[in-house]
Amino acid sequence: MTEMKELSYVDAIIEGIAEEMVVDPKIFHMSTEAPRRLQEEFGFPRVRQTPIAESALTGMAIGAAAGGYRPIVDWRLVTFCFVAMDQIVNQAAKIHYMFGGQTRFPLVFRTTVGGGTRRAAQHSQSPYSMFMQLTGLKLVLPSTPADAKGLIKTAIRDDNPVVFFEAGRLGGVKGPIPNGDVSIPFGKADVKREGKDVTVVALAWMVHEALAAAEELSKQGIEVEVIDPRTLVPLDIETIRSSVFKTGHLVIADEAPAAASVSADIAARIVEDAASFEALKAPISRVTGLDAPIPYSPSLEDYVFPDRSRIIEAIRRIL
Amino acid sequence: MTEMKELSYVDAIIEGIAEEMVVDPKIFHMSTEAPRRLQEEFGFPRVRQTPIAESALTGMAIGAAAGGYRPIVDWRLVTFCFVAMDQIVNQAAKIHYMFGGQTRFPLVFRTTVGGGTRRAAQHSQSPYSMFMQLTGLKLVLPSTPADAKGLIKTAIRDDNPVVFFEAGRLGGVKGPIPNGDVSIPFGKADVKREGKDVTVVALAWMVHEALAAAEELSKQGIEVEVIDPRTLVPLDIETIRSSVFKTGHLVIADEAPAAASVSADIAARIVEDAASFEALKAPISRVTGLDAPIPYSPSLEDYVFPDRSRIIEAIRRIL
Amino acid sequence: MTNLSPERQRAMLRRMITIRRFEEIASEKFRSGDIYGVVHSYAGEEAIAVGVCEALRDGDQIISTHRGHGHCIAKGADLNRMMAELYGRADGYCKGKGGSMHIADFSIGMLGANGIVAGGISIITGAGLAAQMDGNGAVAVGFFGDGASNAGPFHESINIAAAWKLPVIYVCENNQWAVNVPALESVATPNVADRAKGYGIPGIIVDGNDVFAVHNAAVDAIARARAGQGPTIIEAKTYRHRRHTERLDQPDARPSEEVNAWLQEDKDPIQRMITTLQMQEDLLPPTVLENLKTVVENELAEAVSFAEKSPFPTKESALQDVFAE
Amino acid sequence: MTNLSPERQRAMLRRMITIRRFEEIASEKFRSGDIYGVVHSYAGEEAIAVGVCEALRDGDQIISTHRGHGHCIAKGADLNRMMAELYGRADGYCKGKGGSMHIADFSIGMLGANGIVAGGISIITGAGLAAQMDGNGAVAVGFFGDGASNAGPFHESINIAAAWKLPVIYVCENNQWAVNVPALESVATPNVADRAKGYGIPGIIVDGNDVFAVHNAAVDAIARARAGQGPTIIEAKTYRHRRHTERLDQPDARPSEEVNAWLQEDKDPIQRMITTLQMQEDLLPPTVLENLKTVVENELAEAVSFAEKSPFPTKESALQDVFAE
Ligand SMILES: Cc1ncc(C[n+]2csc(CCOP(=O)(O)OP(=O)(O)O)c2C)c(N)n1
Ligand SMILES: Cc1ncc(C[n+]2csc(CCOP(=O)(O)OP(=O)(O)O)c2C)c(N)n1
Ligand SMILES: [Mg+2]
Ligand SMILES: [Mg+2]
Repeated sequence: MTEMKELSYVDAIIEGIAEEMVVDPKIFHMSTEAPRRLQEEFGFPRVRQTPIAESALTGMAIGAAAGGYRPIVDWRLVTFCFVAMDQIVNQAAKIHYMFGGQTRFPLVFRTTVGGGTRRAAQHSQSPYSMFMQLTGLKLVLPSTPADAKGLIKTAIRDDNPVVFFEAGRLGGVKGPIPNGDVSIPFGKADVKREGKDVTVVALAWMVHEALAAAEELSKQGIEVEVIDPRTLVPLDIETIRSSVFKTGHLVIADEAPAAASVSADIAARIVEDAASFEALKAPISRVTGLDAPIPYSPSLEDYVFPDRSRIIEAIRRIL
Repeated sequence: MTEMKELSYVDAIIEGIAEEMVVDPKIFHMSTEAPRRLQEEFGFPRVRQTPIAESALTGMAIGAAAGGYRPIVDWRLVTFCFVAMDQIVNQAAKIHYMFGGQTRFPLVFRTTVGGGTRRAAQHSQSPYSMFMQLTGLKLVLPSTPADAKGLIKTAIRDDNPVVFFEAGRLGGVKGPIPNGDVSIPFGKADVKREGKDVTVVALAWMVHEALAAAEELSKQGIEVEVIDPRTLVPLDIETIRSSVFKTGHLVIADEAPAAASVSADIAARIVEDAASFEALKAPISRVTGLDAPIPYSPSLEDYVFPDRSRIIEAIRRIL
Repeated sequence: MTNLSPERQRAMLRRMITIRRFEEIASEKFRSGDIYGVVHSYAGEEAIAVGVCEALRDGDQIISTHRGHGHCIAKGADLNRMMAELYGRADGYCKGKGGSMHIADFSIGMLGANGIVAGGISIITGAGLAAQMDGNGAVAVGFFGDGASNAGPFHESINIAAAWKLPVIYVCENNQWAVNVPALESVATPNVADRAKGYGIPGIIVDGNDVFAVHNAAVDAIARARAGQGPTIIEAKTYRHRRHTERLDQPDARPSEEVNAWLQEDKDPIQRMITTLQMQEDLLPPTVLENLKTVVENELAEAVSFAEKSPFPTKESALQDVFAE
Repeated sequence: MTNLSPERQRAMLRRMITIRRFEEIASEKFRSGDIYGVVHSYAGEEAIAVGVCEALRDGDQIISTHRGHGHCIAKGADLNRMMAELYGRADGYCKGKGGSMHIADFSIGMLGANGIVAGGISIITGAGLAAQMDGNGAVAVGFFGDGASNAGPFHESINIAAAWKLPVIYVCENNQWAVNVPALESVATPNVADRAKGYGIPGIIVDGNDVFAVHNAAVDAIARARAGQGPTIIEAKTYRHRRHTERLDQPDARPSEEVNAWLQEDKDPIQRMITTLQMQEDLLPPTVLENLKTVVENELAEAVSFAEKSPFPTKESALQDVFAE
């Protein structure tokens, strides 16, 4: 067994990018603020600081991809990508299909999601579910440094537009990074903890809250299985379904609001399938952000976002 | 009983707007192409043709609303609103909340959704589900001329930003319009047909497909209840739930893709509630657009969109 | 006015006639129900696409708008596959998935039509960035309308191109209307080219119905771009011969005297080119012109027949090409 | 340089000092953990907000950016409610929902700070449209940074304002950096005001650290707007005294010599104003200045104490104000 090093979530992503950039000279990185390590290691023109024009950057990435490059655009906070939404919805997501698959658009859009930073409504969003409606984008949402590094490498190597959502709250969280080429395939959920009593599907920061809840409940004899889908498109519903066959109980934990969300989607897919519908012994329960924009004040923000205690409540409610 | 007149879906909306504009001089209408009737009846400056700058128009509506006006902006096809997405997501949806409810922003954004017009991927979208993630917007999606007229009046009178989705395929479809002030409250689903065997929740154009399916199945002794939510925010889940108590079977029909959609949301809300979960005698079934951008060729487009026959199949599958 | 060889001049004329006739056939087939959805005719604006594209070389790239047929043809796209795409057939450029608003041929550097006004401007700017990074002197040309010049992406893209000295030529086809809104009501200045001042780059106004004027302006701008001196805005003043789209139920707000004036021979870009060529001895004898028209007619007849014979795509193919494998 | 009365000059100075001290306290309270999230300091740019707002009258409106405290104070916002908002308390302007990036006071025509670069430009343009429709001569002022001038909404809004002759003044606070990107690398021309040429409107460059220069430019632009002659871009050259935000973990790429030069008395807008006033006999005797500083100090101490005493909002209030009833 080789020794594993530790990296923070953000550093793991940057390391993944750096490794790929060394191998493939066609990769370049653009954003309104350049990551320091990449800037030092690769410099201009492969690492570019740009005007504040996310729409243009997004479109430029598409044009450069058509020309044989593999651009990475960091939108920074996800809230800034909405100025680029037309390029995302109408160009990036559809361009391969619309033109009959003529050419490839290997693109990675990086962006930070999530709240907990007291930065109020605009700067605390988790709108990945919105992107799921846009057939044509692959969507990644890792919860650990190792997953983040493995998935960014896969994202860069993928020949399609990939939106790589990074959980802001996890940026500084450290974890072990396996050695070697650690790329992780898309569409494979990870069972972060095995359990037989209830399945908790959790995303990003909520994976850690779910694990904490599982730890707590384990003391009381309840064994929680925690599943992290890791990619929302493709979504590994089979792993979730298998778990539901075993536990008969499903909780879905996501800090985004409930309406028309990935949590709704997972619930729907479980109850659309005759076998997993039959396997359910109790209602499905969702633990999500409450129905409000994210407020600034700590007393408010902490109330709006779900956490381990709400996961525990939800589990208790359905067991 | 007074005699009812007939109007097309689009004309009903315009009539609703015109009636409100007569009453309230603060209402004005902006779009890159002005509706002819409004232009003739009210003219400049209350009906404005604008440069192609949907982002600016959307923001300008917010600023004018803060100044006591009640702007209506017609984005035209929903695909054009993505260039304005920042103003929708980060400004319109959050501005009342973010500033602690200091002032009101009575705004209506009109926009046309749906396919079936052979205009390919960009011009055939139904992304209302994406807007459901944006707490702070009311969302309307009528299926008949009478509902359209009644709901546009309510939208204009509402003191919040409302996105009024108009089903492109229904634009020319005629229907009776009640006399008098026909405003219809938000958050009240309409049971378009009563039935005892299966509940079909259908949206916009799919309401008519569902009614056709119900007609067909009725001949075979299957009585379908067709429910049209009419507004997605607020969503009248109670009416749907009551119907499920009665029928024990739920089909949701929407031409938008299934992932993270309103159809998923309705399914999730039904199975989250213990009573409606218990009432379900079979898996929920969703009848949605297939997982592809919308293609141009009739042979392809007709395959991607659901229709009455797929609704019938879905009902048969779960009965 | 031009120092192009007679052959090239005739080739340009032929392409312009091809575009015009292609559009006439597309209109006809739209009305007959063989072409679906929406068709935006480029008739009247042929000199721009042809004048610009004649100045390009292999490896250069262009991007188009909703009014895209002319740009495709000028860049050398295959008429059969274009027509088959309009017919929604399996042998079309996009296998029937795109239709009129989404034809592209990446193999010849035509990065696509676009249903979103100003949607292509940043994409072609990215193609220019790629060209700059490749360092092989290739350029990128973005076509767009007067209406598009009021949209945010125009500004963001041209500002970056100017700041980064990207080899991009922004060609505004100012046909003076955006659907039913006159450019003079929408563009704050009389000319879209005036915008160039705000970016410190050249803004050139040309008679967009004079193919040689367009070509000359393009040659200069392209030379500048290839030399690393950055972008240029070329504004070509023109007019569309037809209503905004071929849909007859959409009103056309343009005054009929204005429309009629632009339909006259002295304004029509093709007639003007023919007159110019005919003024030069032996450049375009009547038989040559007739012959050229016949060749075009045959090619287009062949394209229609190709399209008609091509099968509709299988319905299952709707689920293919969502992702590249 | 100015014909403002001594009282008004002193009032302007007082507001500038209030802004500076407010920002110093905000920085301190951010570091002590009483203020959360993010704080963007306006220190060094006070002359712009104060110079412009002094030229406004009741009923005029302004909109701000992420760097919004100075605009609030200059427009006359209540310091207690501002500080309470930064403290996340129930008596804050936004009941604790907004924080530093989202303070507004609609009752005084301050339409809000904004976390999105260029996010407010179209909103203030709409306020200008409302003013034009009201026909009462009111104007609207949009503040934004050099960085924001590269974003699409800048272009769309100013183009419409120019085409429609809206009474809007676009004030670019060019502090020469957007986070760590120098304006000279991002803006294609040396001056943001050069952009005005592309819209056929005046583009005025002023020394943004000279409050009277700013005020004079504002007076002219506002008069033009009130007279129905349309918008103006005013570019005020300035510099921020502090890093982009008060977060210390974010690097500051600005050369320290450059920063230091701008911190000197001869560059500092407040020192410069004091010097100017002191050069005029009896306008600012030392005791008056001291007194003025004491008043400001007391007001701000009161604001801090108001904020400290205000309760945190009840958690349930998080679900209020989502919709207006
Ligand atoms: C963002 C966006 N808004 C609106 C439309 C609808 N639309 C299609 S073409 C057009 C007019 C475009 O005018 P212009 O750019 O001058 O091009 P032209 O049609 O004159 O060639 C409009 C408004 C669109 N396609 N995209
Ligand atoms: C659309 C968008 N992109 C990126 C950001 C992140 N951001 C916040 S402030 C800022 C720099 C703004 O520069 P400038 O407009 O010059 O204002 P300054 O901070 O210098 O006052 C950036 C990039 C944002 N808030 N919004
Ligand atoms: Mg035009
Ligand atoms: Mg700046």
